[in-house]
Amino acid sequence: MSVPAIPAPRAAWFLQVAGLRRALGAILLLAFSAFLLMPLWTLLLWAVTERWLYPGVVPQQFGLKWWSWVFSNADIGKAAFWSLTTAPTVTLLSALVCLPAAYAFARFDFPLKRFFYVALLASNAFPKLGLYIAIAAFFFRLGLIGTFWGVVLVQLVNALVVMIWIPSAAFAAVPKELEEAARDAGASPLRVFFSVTLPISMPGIIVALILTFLGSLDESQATLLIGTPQITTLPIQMYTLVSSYPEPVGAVFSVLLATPSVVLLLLARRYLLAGYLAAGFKGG
Amino acid sequence: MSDVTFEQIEKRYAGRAAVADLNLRIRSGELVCLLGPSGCGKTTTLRMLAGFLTPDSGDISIGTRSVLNLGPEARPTAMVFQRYTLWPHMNVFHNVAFGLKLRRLSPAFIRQKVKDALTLVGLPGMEARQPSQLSGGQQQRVALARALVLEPEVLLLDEPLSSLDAKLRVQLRDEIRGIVQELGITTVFVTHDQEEAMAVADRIAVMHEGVLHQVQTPGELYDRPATRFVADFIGQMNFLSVQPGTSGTLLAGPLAFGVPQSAVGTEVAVRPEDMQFGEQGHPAQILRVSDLGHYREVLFRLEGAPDLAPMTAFVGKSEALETPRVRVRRALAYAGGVLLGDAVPLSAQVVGS
Amino acid sequence: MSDVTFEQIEKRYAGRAAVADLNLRIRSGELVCLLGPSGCGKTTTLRMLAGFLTPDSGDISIGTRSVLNLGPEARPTAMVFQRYTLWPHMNVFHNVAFGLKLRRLSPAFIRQKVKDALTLVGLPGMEARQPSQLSGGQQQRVALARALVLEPEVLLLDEPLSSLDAKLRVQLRDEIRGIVQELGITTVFVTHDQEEAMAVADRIAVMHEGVLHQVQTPGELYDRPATRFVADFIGQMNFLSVQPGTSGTLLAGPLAFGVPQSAVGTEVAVRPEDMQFGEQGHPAQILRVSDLGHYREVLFRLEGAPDLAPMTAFVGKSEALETPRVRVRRALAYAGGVLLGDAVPLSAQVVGS
Amino acid sequence: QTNPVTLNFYSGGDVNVKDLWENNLLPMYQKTHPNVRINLVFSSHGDNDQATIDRMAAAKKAGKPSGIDLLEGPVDDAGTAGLMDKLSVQKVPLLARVSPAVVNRAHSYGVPYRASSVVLAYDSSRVKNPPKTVAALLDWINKNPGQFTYNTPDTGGSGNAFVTRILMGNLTPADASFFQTDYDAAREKAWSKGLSTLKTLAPKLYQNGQYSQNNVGTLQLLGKGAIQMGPVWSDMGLSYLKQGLLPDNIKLTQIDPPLAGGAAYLGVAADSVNKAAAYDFLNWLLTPEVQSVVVDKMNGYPGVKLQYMPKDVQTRFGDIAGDFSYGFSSKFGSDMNRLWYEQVAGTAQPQH
Amino acid sequence: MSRPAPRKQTDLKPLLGLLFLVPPLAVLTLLVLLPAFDALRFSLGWVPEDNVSYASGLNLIRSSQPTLAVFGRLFSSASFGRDLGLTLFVTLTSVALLTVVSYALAVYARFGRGRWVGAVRTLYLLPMFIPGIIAAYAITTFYGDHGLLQAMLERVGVQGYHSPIRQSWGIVLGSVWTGIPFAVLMLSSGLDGVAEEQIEAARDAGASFWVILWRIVLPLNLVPLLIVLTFSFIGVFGSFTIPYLLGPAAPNMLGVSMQLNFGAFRQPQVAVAMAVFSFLVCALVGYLYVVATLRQNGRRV
Ligand SMILES: Nc1ncnc2c1ncn2[C@@H]1O[C@H](COP(=O)(O)OP(=O)(O)OP(=O)(O)O)[C@@H](O)[C@H]1O
Ligand SMILES: Nc1ncnc2c1ncn2[C@@H]1O[C@H](COP(=O)(O)OP(=O)(O)OP(=O)(O)O)[C@@H](O)[C@H]1O
Ligand SMILES: [Mg+2]
Ligand SMILES: [Mg+2]
Repeated sequence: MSVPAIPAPRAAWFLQVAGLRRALGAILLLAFSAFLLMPLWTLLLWAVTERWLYPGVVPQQFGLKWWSWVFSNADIGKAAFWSLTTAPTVTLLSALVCLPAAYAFARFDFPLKRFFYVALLASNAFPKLGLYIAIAAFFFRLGLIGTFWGVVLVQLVNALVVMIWIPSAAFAAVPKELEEAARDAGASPLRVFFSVTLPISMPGIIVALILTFLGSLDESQATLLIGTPQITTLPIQMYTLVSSYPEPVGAVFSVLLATPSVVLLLLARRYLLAGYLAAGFKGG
Repeated sequence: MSDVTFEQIEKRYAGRAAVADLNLRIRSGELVCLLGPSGCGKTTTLRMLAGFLTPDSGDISIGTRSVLNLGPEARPTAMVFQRYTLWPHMNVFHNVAFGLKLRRLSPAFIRQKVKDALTLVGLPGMEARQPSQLSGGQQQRVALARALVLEPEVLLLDEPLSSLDAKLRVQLRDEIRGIVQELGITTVFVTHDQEEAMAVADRIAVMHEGVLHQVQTPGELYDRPATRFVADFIGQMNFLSVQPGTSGTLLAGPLAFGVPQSAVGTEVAVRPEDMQFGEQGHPAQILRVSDLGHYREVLFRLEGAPDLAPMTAFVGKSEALETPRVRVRRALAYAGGVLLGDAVPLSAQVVGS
Repeated sequence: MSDVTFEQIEKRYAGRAAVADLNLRIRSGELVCLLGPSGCGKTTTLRMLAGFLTPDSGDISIGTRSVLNLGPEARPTAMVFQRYTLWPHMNVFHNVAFGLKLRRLSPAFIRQKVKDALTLVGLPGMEARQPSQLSGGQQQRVALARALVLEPEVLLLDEPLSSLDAKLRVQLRDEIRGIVQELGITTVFVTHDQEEAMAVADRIAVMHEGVLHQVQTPGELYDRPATRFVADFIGQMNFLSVQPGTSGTLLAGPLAFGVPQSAVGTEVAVRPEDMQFGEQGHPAQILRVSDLGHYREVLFRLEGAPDLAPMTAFVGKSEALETPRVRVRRALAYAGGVLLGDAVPLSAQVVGS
Repeated sequence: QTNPVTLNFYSGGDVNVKDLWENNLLPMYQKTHPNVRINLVFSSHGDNDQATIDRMAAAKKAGKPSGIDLLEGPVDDAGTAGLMDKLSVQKVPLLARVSPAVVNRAHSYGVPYRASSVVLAYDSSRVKNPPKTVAALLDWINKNPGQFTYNTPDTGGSGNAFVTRILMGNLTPADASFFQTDYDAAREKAWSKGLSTLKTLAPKLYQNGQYSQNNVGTLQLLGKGAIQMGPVWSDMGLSYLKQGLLPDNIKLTQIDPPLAGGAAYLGVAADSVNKAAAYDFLNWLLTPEVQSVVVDKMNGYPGVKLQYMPKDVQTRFGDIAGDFSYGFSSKFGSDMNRLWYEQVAGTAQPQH
Repeated sequence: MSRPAPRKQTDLKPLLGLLFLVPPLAVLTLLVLLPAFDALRFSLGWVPEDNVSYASGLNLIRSSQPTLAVFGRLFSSASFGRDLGLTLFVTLTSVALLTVVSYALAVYARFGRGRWVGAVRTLYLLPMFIPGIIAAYAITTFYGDHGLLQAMLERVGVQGYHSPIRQSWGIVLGSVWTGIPFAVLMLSSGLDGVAEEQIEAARDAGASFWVILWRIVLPLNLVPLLIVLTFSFIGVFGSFTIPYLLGPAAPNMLGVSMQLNFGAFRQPQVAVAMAVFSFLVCALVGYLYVVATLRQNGRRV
């Protein structure tokens, strides 16, 4: 038996090729970076602009006039207050509600487990507006419209999937041996959970907390229906500003609103990259 | 005092027995190895003793009392695992001190105990290290310290060395044996490595498919394996399929053996070192010689016996192989998988004619 | 024809040399094992030969031409890996046929070639199986078939057996050796298991921390390790720290050795089987005897030599240990980590007085 | 003085309305009426108007107080639902200074404390003779393709007024008043001509048919010079000019018949327990000093007739304040939005 | 000798598991199931009189038996057809583009070498941390009419830029921009599971980059890909902020159209019927995901 031993050296594996391909890669990379970054760059420019008329590639006149304008005119304080109270509350409450269930999904066998797991997905597929309208009527009867807890509760809906799936995968990834070693050393099951399971699965839980927090910070549709006018959060304020004032105001506000998030990004980067997100979604 | 007794223990998974009718008594202070191929039920047995699994039937006792109704935290056992041995979010000190702290001992006492335990396993002063800063062998030592610091009556080790390098494995197994003997702790050591088992165990319990085949000292286990499985699993073994000869003898080609009784399907088993090359015996054809260091492994065929599979012999480095003639020094006979008794090598001429 | 030559190969990671100044010539059709502890640079060497890594300096050639400028797909090499050997989404046939299909051969021809290759590795008719339906050993066989079907000039095996059970490992290594010898393929086999290396290799290349220490046949490697590292790594070895005696002799307690020359820090190395128990020699105190099957491992001290660490001897099962007196049969001397030469055991009385 | 009272005041609108209350009117009122505290609950763009009415309705049904005393917004709708107090000159004396037509439009459920209308803003450097009639406007748009647009009628009154004006162009005066106050879906057939006018207009608009997204959107396009003409709220246009957000060459003008405008009404909830204080507050709003502030800060029209305002105010509004017409009733308005989306914007547009 | 009977361990775990599930199930029931059921009933002609937002709608269809009249009206309306068309167009293009771009990025982040890889790995996370409204606003200022991009193009002499903003492609642009982090994270972690050995074995056999991508990497990474496809589909299909701020005045995506019908048109029944319809479409796609994970779990055993 003899093969015409033709090695098939056509193209080589990734980037290990001629400069041409490398250049192509660099161009694609640049294009992608521009696609992502240029809008944000434009926004930053607008935020420090006093006058920018059309054909200019840079503003004709820089200035921070709009910053003081925004601080003195817009209701930032109130909106920031509500955002920074609702978002952490939603995050913590959803953790309280969901983490035990996440643990149950990871460690226990019980009837209809899979069904419940998938039911959570289904909850995500119903268009939110449809739910909010119905929820609004329901909250109305309970006197929750325009209240802090009304807003918190309605935002809880969005947290369910993330807060159960991702921590559940994180719990499941804790080796049983580590828990057993603690039992062996004399710890009660509850003690084992708090001393061993929880700390080890913390990175995954942090990812879930961050996503929930960001989701809540970004939420506007539900808050608009349930919360306003008493509870206006930052995104709602943003809608107002964008639709009522010239560009720089929206830009200034955007920068204000995005800064904490981006700081969060830099802090949480390594957890996000560690694959907990995907583990959660694949766990089904 | 800390004897461990398994009585008619049975554990089934989805109808299949992972451990079936296990009766085993481990004496106080003894080191017993559970040995067997993957999936034979070693871990299951160990975990039932530790309290992580509940047997379907039977009883387990430590000392004189049954421990079946106790949770793992209440049993006087401590376990060292194969993988994931340390808690990655605690440093060495906190790993070792964890169980002590649960017992609300004074901090000074805990510090002293941890220090002693780390010294015992050869890691003095490593308290502040994170598990990730330790090598695999050091991690297993800390895990050992963590188990020992609670002064358990019974120490359980589930393949504690299998993720380590060969050299390190040898070193650590000797250390473990030393420590355990010094402290006089009853120890159950699970392994699938027979060399490891032979090196550390007072007695070895060989399991196969959930069934305990034999419990013996390493030497006796090697010399008189009670079942064909044990004979095959422990060390190397040549199995010769034999034909009944005249007057109660068995014939394997030119070789003849005398057995007390015989049955259909009887086999004769010969250890490679019992195949003796020399001036006398049957001419052999040497197929391959591997130099394994302090001895050589010789693959050979007996001349005039085309039906016999090639056999293995261990030959010292000084012995000559120029005149390849083979004599069997010692053999055993198995029937139905069970030891029948010695198969006495007979001079072929005597019988064959 | 398919000689493999490494010339002054060097590969650095973050400034640290993973492989340093490697010169190695593998003859056509030869099976060479790369042996060494974890992290010594075995895989790095192999991957440079396969083309997955580019050396920082030096040259690699197969036959007469340098392959440095060729990608892995253009080199006449084929590799079998330790883990993840098969593509899980393809059945056995498609795994083996993958490389052939890339060469646009006729389907009938491919079918035939795959069939032949599977027969060669002892898995005829397994084409339709999924990898998940195969045992670990079968998977490695398929991986071998996948490598062989492309008729490489050089076969590269990176710890192909280390994830398998002990028994299976022995069986498969013998098969691999057989197949490779039959096909006459130049083979580089990476392992950290010295027994495995000794059993399969024509020659063994021992590496340590990126440096090639010795390339030799298994027997010679065991008998005359060129460096202290090799002596320690291959088999077991007793190192005796010695004092210079009169007239060029070296003294280790009651033992005396004659050496050609000596230097500060010279050590004498004795294999355990060269420690002979018998009627003659120095009285010894036996610390522990482990029955390891076809031989026993004896840990002992020489009497009247408190400075000498305990030593190990291998003793046959038939030899008696009642009168524990020890004689050294053969020894080597090392200085500065390198072999000085034979250390001839002298009668202590002759020298000591 | 009597016991201190708190008036819960629910309001909504653009941010300039909010500024007016928070920075000007309320502090001013508080200075002279220390015993009355006004608690302003503001929702931008009136997004919550419906929710507020729902809330009052539910409270009424449950027999509990809604906690709302004053409402600025759809007092008419709320009044029809029996949720508002009907006002009169007896309760609020200065109501006498307001044009009766304006009061009647809200069926006397609110005080029109300010008003504004939609006007046409244009770039005077490029448009020398701005159109004076609807027909002239349509003609101008067709002759200057891409230079005009209006915002979608649901996102702001200025676009809404333009659409309303075109639809109204084909109604009899009797019809027009019916459409302003009542509802009968069957009569919407009368709109079809207007809708088709708007539809044929679409390709001549900015970017071959792009609508701006709210009142400010049109102003921004004007400011950038992207269009030359568009409907804007008079008050917003004036304040943009004042702040320099629009170049000076942008001028405002009104056409004939005028684009819709309207007054902002403020009424008293039927179940309010502080009606006396509420009436007093409404009356205060109609005093000339307050009305001057409204005119000044909002660039809005006064709620009271111009004749009751100072002379300078009268001259300032000379050009555009002549008149404004009224939009459709809220139900007709909803249907107008829908039909506009279905028949005007929703139709196939040239895509690039 | 009497042996103590082994403790009959009534295993508490199933019970405990169900107990732990109660809080999220309660939330699910109160805030999803009941409202959804309410909405469904309303769309079938049952008008709850105590729900003012429902009962005050115009042109309500009231019926004592369930009726599909609302859906009939919905499906026969011309604007719904256009809206649905746009929604499908935007969703399918966005998902396709998103997948291609994300796959390229994930492959680069996994197999690329050099100092840019780290930068890219942070970069693609960025949109996750930018609230949707701001993203839409930023995209408008750059890509919009007379925005920075147009100015830059004109500077280098390129005329005739037509902004995608306020066109259907604007929604696609925004959806891709905001969808990238999730998609790349998901695909990346799938690619991380592809062992180096499996790729090297293929290179060794002579496979080129594209062959490896198509025959090895893609099939090994199928489940994450399906997850990205389904979740992106559901996300874009029901989105509101992006199409509202970046899309054309009409037609609208269903999410926006729902809002319009509920608010500006006072047609709550139509809005709710749209919601039910969207749910059915998304549930169908979600079913794919469930099947995919089931299959994967099947293979894992
Ligand atoms: N949780 C479980 N569910 C079902 N079967 C199980 C479970 N745990 C173990 N088994 C089965 O029980 C048998 C014994 O398993 P056990 O883990 O005790 O083997 P082992 O001897 O420790 O093997 P290894 O050397 O591989 O660790 C095996 O056949 C295994 O498949
Ligand atoms: N990609 C890499 N980056 C940095 N260092 C590396 C890399 N790959 C290998 N090394 C280092 O190079 C040295 C040699 O590694 P190599 O993988 O060749 O060892 P090995 O002999 O195959 O070990 P093992 O038996 O554990 O497989 C090690 O110290 C290793 O840490
Ligand atoms: Mg096990
Ligand atoms: Mg390696």
